[in-house]
Amino acid sequence: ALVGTAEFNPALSADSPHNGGDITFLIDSLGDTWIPNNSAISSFQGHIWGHVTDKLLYVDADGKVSPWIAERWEQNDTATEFTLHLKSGVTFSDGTPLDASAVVANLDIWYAGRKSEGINPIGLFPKTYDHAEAIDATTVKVFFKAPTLGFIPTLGYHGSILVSPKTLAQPAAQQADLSKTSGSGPYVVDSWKEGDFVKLVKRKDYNWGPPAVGHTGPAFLDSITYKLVSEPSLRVAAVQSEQADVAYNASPQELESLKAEGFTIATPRYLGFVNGWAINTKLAPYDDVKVRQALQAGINRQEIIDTVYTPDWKLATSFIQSNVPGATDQSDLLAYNPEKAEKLLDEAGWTKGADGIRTKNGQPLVLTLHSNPYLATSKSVDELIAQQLGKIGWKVAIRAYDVVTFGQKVKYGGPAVPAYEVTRSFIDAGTVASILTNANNGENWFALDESDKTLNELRDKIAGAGSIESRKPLLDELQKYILEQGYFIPRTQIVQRIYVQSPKLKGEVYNGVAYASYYTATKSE
Amino acid sequence: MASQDRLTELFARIDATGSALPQSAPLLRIDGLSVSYGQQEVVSDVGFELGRGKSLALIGESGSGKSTIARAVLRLLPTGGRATGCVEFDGQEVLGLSERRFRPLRGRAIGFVPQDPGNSLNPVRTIGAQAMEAAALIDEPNKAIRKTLILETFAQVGLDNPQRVYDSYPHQLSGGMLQRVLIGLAVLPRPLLLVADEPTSALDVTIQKRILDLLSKLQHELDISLLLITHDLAIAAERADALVVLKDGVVQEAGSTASVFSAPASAYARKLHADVPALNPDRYRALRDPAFRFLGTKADKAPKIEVSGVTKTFTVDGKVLTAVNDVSFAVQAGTTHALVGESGSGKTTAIRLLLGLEQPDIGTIAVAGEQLHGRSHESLRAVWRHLQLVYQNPFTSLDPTWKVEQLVREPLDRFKIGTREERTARVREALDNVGLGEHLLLRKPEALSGGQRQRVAIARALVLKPDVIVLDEPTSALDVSVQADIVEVLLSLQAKLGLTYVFVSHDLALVRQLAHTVSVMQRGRIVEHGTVTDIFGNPQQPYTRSLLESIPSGAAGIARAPHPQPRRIFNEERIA
Amino acid sequence: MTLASTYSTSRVTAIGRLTAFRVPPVVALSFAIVALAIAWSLAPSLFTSYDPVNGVPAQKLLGPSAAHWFGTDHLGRDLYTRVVYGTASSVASALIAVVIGVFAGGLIGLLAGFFGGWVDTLFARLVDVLLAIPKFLLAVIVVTAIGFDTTNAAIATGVSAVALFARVMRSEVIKTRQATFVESSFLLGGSRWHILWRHVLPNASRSVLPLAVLQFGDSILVIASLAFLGYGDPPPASDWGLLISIGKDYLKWPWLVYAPAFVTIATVLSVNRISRWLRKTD
Amino acid sequence: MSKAYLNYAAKRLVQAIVVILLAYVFTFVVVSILPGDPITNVLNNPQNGFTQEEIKEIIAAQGLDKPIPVQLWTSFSGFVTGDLGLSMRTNRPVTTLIAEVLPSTLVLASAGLAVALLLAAVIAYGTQFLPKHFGQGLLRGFPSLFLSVPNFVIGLVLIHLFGFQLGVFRVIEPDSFWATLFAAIALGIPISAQIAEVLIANLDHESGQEYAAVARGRGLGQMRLFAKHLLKPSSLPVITVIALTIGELLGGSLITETVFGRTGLGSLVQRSVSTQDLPVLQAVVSLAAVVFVVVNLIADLAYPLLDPRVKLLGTPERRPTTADESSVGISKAVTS
Ligand SMILES: Nc1ncnc2c1ncn2[C@@H]1O[C@H](COP(=O)(O)OP(=O)(O)OP(=O)(O)O)[C@@H](O)[C@H]1O
Ligand SMILES: Nc1ncnc2c1ncn2[C@@H]1O[C@H](COP(=O)(O)OP(=O)(O)OP(=O)(O)O)[C@@H](O)[C@H]1O
Ligand SMILES: [Mg+2]
Ligand SMILES: [Mg+2]
Repeated sequence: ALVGTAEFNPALSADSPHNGGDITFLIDSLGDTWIPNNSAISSFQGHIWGHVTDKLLYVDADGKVSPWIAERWEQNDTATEFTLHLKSGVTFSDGTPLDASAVVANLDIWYAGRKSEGINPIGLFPKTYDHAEAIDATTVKVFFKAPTLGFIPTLGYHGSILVSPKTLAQPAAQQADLSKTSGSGPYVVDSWKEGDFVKLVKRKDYNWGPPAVGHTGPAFLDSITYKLVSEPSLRVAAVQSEQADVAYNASPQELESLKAEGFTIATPRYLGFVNGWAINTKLAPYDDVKVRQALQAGINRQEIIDTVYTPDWKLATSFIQSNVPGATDQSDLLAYNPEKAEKLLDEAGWTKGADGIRTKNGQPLVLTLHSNPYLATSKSVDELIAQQLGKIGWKVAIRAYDVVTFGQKVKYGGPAVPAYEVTRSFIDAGTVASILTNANNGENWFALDESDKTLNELRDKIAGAGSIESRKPLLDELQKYILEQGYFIPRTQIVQRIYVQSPKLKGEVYNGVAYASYYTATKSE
Repeated sequence: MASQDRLTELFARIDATGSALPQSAPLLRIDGLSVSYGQQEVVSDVGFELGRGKSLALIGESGSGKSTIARAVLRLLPTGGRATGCVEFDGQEVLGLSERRFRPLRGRAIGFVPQDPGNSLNPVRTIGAQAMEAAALIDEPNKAIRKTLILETFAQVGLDNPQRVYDSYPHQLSGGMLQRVLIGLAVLPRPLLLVADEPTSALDVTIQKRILDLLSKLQHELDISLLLITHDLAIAAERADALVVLKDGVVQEAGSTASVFSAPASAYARKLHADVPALNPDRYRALRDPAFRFLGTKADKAPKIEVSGVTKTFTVDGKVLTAVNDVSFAVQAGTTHALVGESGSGKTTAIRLLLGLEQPDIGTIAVAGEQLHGRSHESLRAVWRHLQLVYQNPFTSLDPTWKVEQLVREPLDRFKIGTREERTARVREALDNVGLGEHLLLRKPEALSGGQRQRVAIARALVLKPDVIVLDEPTSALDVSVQADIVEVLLSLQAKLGLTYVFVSHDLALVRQLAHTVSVMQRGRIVEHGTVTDIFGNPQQPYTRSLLESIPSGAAGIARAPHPQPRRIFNEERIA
Repeated sequence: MTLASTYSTSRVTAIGRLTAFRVPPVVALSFAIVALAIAWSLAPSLFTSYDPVNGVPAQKLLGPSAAHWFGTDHLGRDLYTRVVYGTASSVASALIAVVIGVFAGGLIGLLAGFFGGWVDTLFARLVDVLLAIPKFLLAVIVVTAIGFDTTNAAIATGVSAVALFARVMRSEVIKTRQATFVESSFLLGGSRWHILWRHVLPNASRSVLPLAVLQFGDSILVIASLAFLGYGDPPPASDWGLLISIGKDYLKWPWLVYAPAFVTIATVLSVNRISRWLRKTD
Repeated sequence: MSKAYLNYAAKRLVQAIVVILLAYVFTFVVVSILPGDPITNVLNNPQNGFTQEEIKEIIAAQGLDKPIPVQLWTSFSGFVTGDLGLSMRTNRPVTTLIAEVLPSTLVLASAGLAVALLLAAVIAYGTQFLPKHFGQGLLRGFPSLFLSVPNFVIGLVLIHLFGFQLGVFRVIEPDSFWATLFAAIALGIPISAQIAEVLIANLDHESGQEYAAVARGRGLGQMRLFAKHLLKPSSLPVITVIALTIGELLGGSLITETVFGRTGLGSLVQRSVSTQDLPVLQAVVSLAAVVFVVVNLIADLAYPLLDPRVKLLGTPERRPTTADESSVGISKAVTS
């Protein structure tokens, strides 16, 4: 019966001019492993998972949560028990039904992984998870050891992809073979080669798209090929010469002229923190609030956008992206004011020497930056900021590490890391506060431990907030406080994903983590 | 004559007017030939004529431009070489011909026999394949017949097994065989002129004679004109009708062999004549003879060097090779003992044993009463202080990165002899002894001539004031004039300092000039030994006799001379 | 008879030496280019008035002109200035690589060749192992192991050249060791060490010199390649390889690639020419 | 000869095996100095939100906490029995990963070698026939020039020119014929320089040999002299040089594949290095060493059969040619 409905999908009817077509998406990496648990949150594989798998919930670009595989859900007052009601008739591409037991199997492996086999848990899945039960074929009940308000948004986060229980039962080496993985998404893997390409073809019987995107039947495009081209300029040039349809992560410098040539440029912002530094308050001189404030005022954010980026980038208005529900505008705290910065530094005892560099007790004023290896433009921004700070007597040293070394050497509050460059997404602003300190396995971004009373207080209040409305003013206060204290120094709102797209391709949708979905897209000849 | 017809035909093609020349005209006429490499003129205004069926020898020291002239005739000058003047072949100016028009002459009309047989055949192709190229110059379409012709020619030049030679690669044949092959290939197309550039200088004395005999024979049998290049006046006089003496690219003297050889007009030709050992066996008699008296004192005085029953074997590729076999000899202090023999007869091995550089399998060696065998390098240092060696090749025995002063001084420093000033003084003295001026002190070996280098090597051996100097063919890499200088230096030092020499050579004429006693070696054994007068005057062994017969004597030249020369004595000895 | 007579050869060699040392124009040009590169690395500020680090953001990505010979980069910095200031690091790192290769490789080769026996066998196998691993692969692995920066890339490049120098040195030493003058030095009372240091080393080194010069040019390329793959210094360093590597992201503004590439090529080519010339005159 | 040859062959074979095994151990030691590995990297990334306990547990499960010698032994015994283990980055068998990319690299490397040989032959043999001054000087300059241009610049220029400006090939289809050809050109150019240098030096050497003059004295023209006399002896040493450039081909593919976006061994190495995927690196390096050693073994064994001059000396590594020095690619030795 379900297959029957698929055939009568309006999108397939004769009046739709755009059905069919193949597109090529040029990407800079295809990530590492394809074990679903280990790769789901990779920013590259997310593109493929987004087409091959579905999620329980849908989170749109503005952070709004809506039904998908879960048609409805309920929670108890203490947010420790959740009931999910599933859409019926959904199947994985290997034929297994996507029912309650399949969801339980997924929840279990998200939480625990199979560590001895090298299948990791999903790190961001709530650690308070206790267990889940299949009440009937379409009802799942999930139990938590403690209140977990963030559970529902997490289900729409890119880590939480639903995979066939048969796939999950396979050993790691099998799961790592993408072609052996079955999801319930609108596309299935046709073929792939490690480090080269992944080709997806449309699943004709797909009929359970998220209502929020306005289409639920099979996808329009016949196939999507993700092709690895590691040079950004080559990706763009290939799209320009019509050898491909989408180039991912183009160099910002080229966007202006591409736009002029008629290409679609998408710079969706994900939900999360802006690009900026978490300051290590344990490390002199950044233990001095005046120095931190001077840093806050000494950066010309507009110039960053003008020089390194394009107007598609937005000025940071807080330390979280402005599209995150609950973000407030703190722009006046982030205004460029070199005079103020110099004054603050003078007050803090840092005096300008003959060479233009400020010193105190013979020590020069130095800021060591570790460029974020995940963000291609990071080095250029660092260089520009180095110029800006240089003018007010700050000496900036830039270190660039590869991903691995960065992971080894650069940590929040690390001994030689005064500023940790953040590029980080999240779905629910409520989780923010707890990351900042070290309570409850928090990450202790500013190395404050439990020393800042105000921050601790705000954190606890936000965690205990019963509703979104009561949480809002607390979040505003938190943003103001952190920026005033100079704990976090925003640089720009982050656009981690840049899409350059052929004008023939239309109708794609960007979700809350800025992934493009071509489920709804069409291509004209 | 078929070849003559072909040639005429050929020239008719080149130049319609050029063939009607009288037979009496010279085959090769060179006039005002100058050759330069880059800026440097190495042959200046050379001229001579070579008649049909005649032979002419170009002689001169190394670097005098002999090969350059030969190559100019063949138009095979290396890159950078440029010839001007006139080269007429069979009445036809050929220097100005285009390469395309000249090429047919090569091989067909002018054959070429190179100096070094080892390098003159392509190492990666069989002899046969290369012979076929020469055979292609004959107008013979049938390949089988061409091959038969090749094999016949190989037999004609004295190769025993022509088919085997035909199938061999060059490295599978000896130098003498290769030279025969090359001569065969050169005469195969029946050229009118054969240019032979020092065809025997890389060969052993005995083989040298055979090759020269072969060339003379072919020249007469096939009526070929021969342009022979050599630095050995005796050879030239023996084999050529006319001589051209060169120095620094300039003709010093030219004329019939008889006149040039017997009555050299130029100073240079006279010196050349005087420097050839074979022609002047008694040249150093005054310096050498006084030491003969030591030979008589055998009974009352132990010999300076005593080698007895020494045998040395090497194992090469699993085969045992006895390089020195039961060799014994003794040398009295103050005399010169010569070891002679063909290449590979074990001379070098014998003296390496004598120096302790190799250890004998059996036998004993004593120098000045001290045992040398069975000792380590370290313990031999003290012996070497009084026992020195001068190597055969002056180009490799001096460290090219050192200056002359350092080189000569090295042994003094190593043996820690004297103070700084004394060492400096001794270095000067040694250099002075060998006739090297102070202006050479700061030169490196590459800036010295071969003769100068060998003198440095001798000075270095002398500077320690050793009792015994062993000389391994110290002059074989040098030309006669330089050799004569060095020999004179050695003999006057012996007369002055009473040194004892062990002198290795394959040149019997040279040995005849300077040695007191001689051991003749063949295949590792000493076949005959005695005083120089005994050996040369009355050789007992056929081997010794064959060695002696190989010495070129300039006999032909003398035979053509109007008046016999007094220096024929040696020749008469040989005949006796 | 005058024993002191000098031969015509002395005249010949004198002329020979003159011609040998007359520098052909191409080589002279090469020397000039290398000299310029050295001058750039010693006193970059003499050759340009711009700041290599701080640019004028408003003047980004300008094409080559009289004011900016090589144009400007994405941050509005004068590219010529960046090239000039990047020379020191490019040249110094290539030097480091050569020094490591020559010294480590030379020592291994010297000992292996001179002592022979088990020392030789041991070193020979080590060198074989190093040779068996593709040079560039080895450099990539070594630079990863010791961390990404230009100095480390230079060290890695040096390490990957060790085998080559060891091998050349060894064969030269063996050749020299068999030379007559070495044995002759024994007879003249020289000890093993004396011979090793005073005879074998200087002679064997003669052919290592042109090779070292050649390796210098090669090292510039290898280090640039490593920088190209992202194993070089962080910004604002402006090593030539880094500049090309950055430039490749801006293919629309091709001078960002071609200008530093041209400087690199010109320098390496000059160095190769000089090496070739050294080999000839040796 | 035959017995000596077998002796020599046996010695070379044993030596080759020893070198391969040593190369494996050597790489393991170097690679285990590398900081971190893909697993710890993922775990350490704060964004992934793992707790210390979880991290420890996972690492122990992978055996990464064992001492290096133990790990070496495990991996070495695997290597000897042909089991290369699992890639830590992709969790897939290393053999599968290599098998996937090997064909592409083999195609590129052989095409690169073919281009190199062709170019080298044209340049080197061209010097024999062009007029002395102008043409020859130009041709003789090529190898130096080729050796001075960074491989990746050649690649960038080719892509820019032929991929985009002229549209000869599609950049996103790097395995197509034309794209492969241009990649092979980028890879082959520096290698052609090395081979051409050796060829030119050999040709100069051989044509300066007495036998060449003698053959000319026999009336041979330039063409015949070249074809019959110079070609073979000057080309034979190239066998040794080609064998030595195998390493360069593999090393060069690292850059060429990156520039042209090909998926092959080189790009596999790139990805594995950047995540420090030890088993894959280990396997690729060992594979490269095996290929290098085997190819050189074949060259060494074939050489004496092809060149009649060669006498087998006691020490097997003394090659008849100047292989020692030419491994730089520069024919230094060949000229000496
Ligand atoms: N290719 C060359 N380029 C430059 N100079 C050369 C060349 N060949 C020979 N010469 C020089 O030309 C001069 C004459 O050389 P040539 O070979 O003709 O002498 P030769 O009399 O044959 O000497 P030898 O007896 O040593 O063979 C020498 O000074 C030599 O150095
Ligand atoms: N180190 C060695 N190993 C093996 N064989 C050797 C060695 N030294 C000499 N021979 C062999 O011993 C024999 C005698 O050689 P030796 O050098 O003593 O002859 P020679 O009379 O000095 O010859 P020449 O006149 O050519 O110098 C030769 O057959 C030679 O090949
Ligand atoms: Mg000559
Ligand atoms: Mg000898």
